[in-house]
Amino acid sequence: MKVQVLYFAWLRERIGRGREIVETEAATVAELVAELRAREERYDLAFSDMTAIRCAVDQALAPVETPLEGVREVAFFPPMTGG
Amino acid sequence: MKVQVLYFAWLRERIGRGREIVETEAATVAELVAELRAREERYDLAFSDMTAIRCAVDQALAPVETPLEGVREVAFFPPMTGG
Amino acid sequence: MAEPASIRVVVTEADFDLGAETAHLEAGGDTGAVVTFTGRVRDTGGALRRMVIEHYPGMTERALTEIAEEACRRWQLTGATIHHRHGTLVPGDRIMMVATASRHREAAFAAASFLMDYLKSRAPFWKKEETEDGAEWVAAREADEAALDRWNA
Amino acid sequence: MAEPASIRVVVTEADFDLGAETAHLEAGGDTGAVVTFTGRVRDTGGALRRMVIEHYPGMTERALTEIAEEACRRWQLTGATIHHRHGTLVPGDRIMMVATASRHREAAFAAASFLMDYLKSRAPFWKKEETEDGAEWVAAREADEAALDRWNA
Repeated sequence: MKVQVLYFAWLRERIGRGREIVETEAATVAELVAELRAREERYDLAFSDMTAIRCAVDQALAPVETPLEGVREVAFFPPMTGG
Repeated sequence: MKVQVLYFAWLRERIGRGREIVETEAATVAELVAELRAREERYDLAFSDMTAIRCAVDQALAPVETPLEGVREVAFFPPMTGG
Repeated sequence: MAEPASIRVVVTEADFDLGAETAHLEAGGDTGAVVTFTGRVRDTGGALRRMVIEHYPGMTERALTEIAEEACRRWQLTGATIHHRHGTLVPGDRIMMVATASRHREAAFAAASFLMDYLKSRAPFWKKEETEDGAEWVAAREADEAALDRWNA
Repeated sequence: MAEPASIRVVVTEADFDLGAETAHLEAGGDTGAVVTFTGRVRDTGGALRRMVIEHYPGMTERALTEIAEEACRRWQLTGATIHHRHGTLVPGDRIMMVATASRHREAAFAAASFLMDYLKSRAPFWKKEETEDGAEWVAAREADEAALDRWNA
């Protein structure tokens, strides 16, 4: 399946792009992260400390255990600093 | 001694004036209240429930036990309702 | 050392401009957070015709200044403003405002809440409400007096 | 029954007018209290050149609306407004505001504080600070995450 993947803040800078379409068979967000890390070193480095990364599934905060079935958009970013 | 006495809100309305100069030998605010109450019925009625009345001595909230010596201004009023 | 907080107290019949008051408070370079409170005459089911606010000239300004100074002692504020109207108001009119400025939001929120609690029970203002049935002095809420306790725990 | 609270969420590069936003919230007849919070870029000793705010279009509006709706469920509000800027700002610029309206001050204060706490840690904004020494993403404060606990006691 095809999933739109978005990166924000320093994660976007380290990976070098803000969004991409990923073709994946991952069952969960965590498996998607593992696939991305296996792909290229910049992904591996960007995702090396998952405690510093938050995740949104279809624009709502979600844990990495979230199933990918039927999901259109997954986003990764550091803890938020608005306000 | 002469003390300026002020009344506010319903206390002012019941007494029928907002301020007056009072010639008194009262030692405390409480004694001043007793003198006023003895003077006329409208004062007696206005001061009949002292739990509903607050007092300021020289423009600062003060208990009725406060001595009058050297005081220029005493004010009586109901609990405040600003804001 | 931080600059002393700028305190501004206004007691007047005139309305105020919340945006301008806030911009004034923001002017300090170290201000990251401004909290404001605005009180307004509610249109209680259309029954209220007007509200008359009486105050104690002289003591009012003194009491408000002391309350603002106390807030500046308790929190690291860059500024505090209190503007309270008196005279005759109608439903929809603004009654008063407080504004507090600080580096961070916690101090600004706490100080604004503190100013309101103290102002409600310690500043010499009295409200009288006029309806078609007559006029009545607003009674003090017990909750307002009780609200002071949390600042003296 | 009370009318439903009016919720207004704006995410834009443009500045806002605090006075106008507050006047808008005050328009309801049953509003007696309006609390606002304004956040501003601090001029940290002159070192900061600019601040760039990134956000997640789509999710941002959704997250802010949900936070405002949750506040309206927890307190009897007549209205809630959140305005957050993104893009490039300089010291002294306003970053964002929240405003809450209610009959009484307690609900307005609590709801505004709640909106800020949730917005800080749950709305997808990221700040980057640029000084002459380079650019750095602002780290989340542990205190901001901890601040959420008091709303879930």
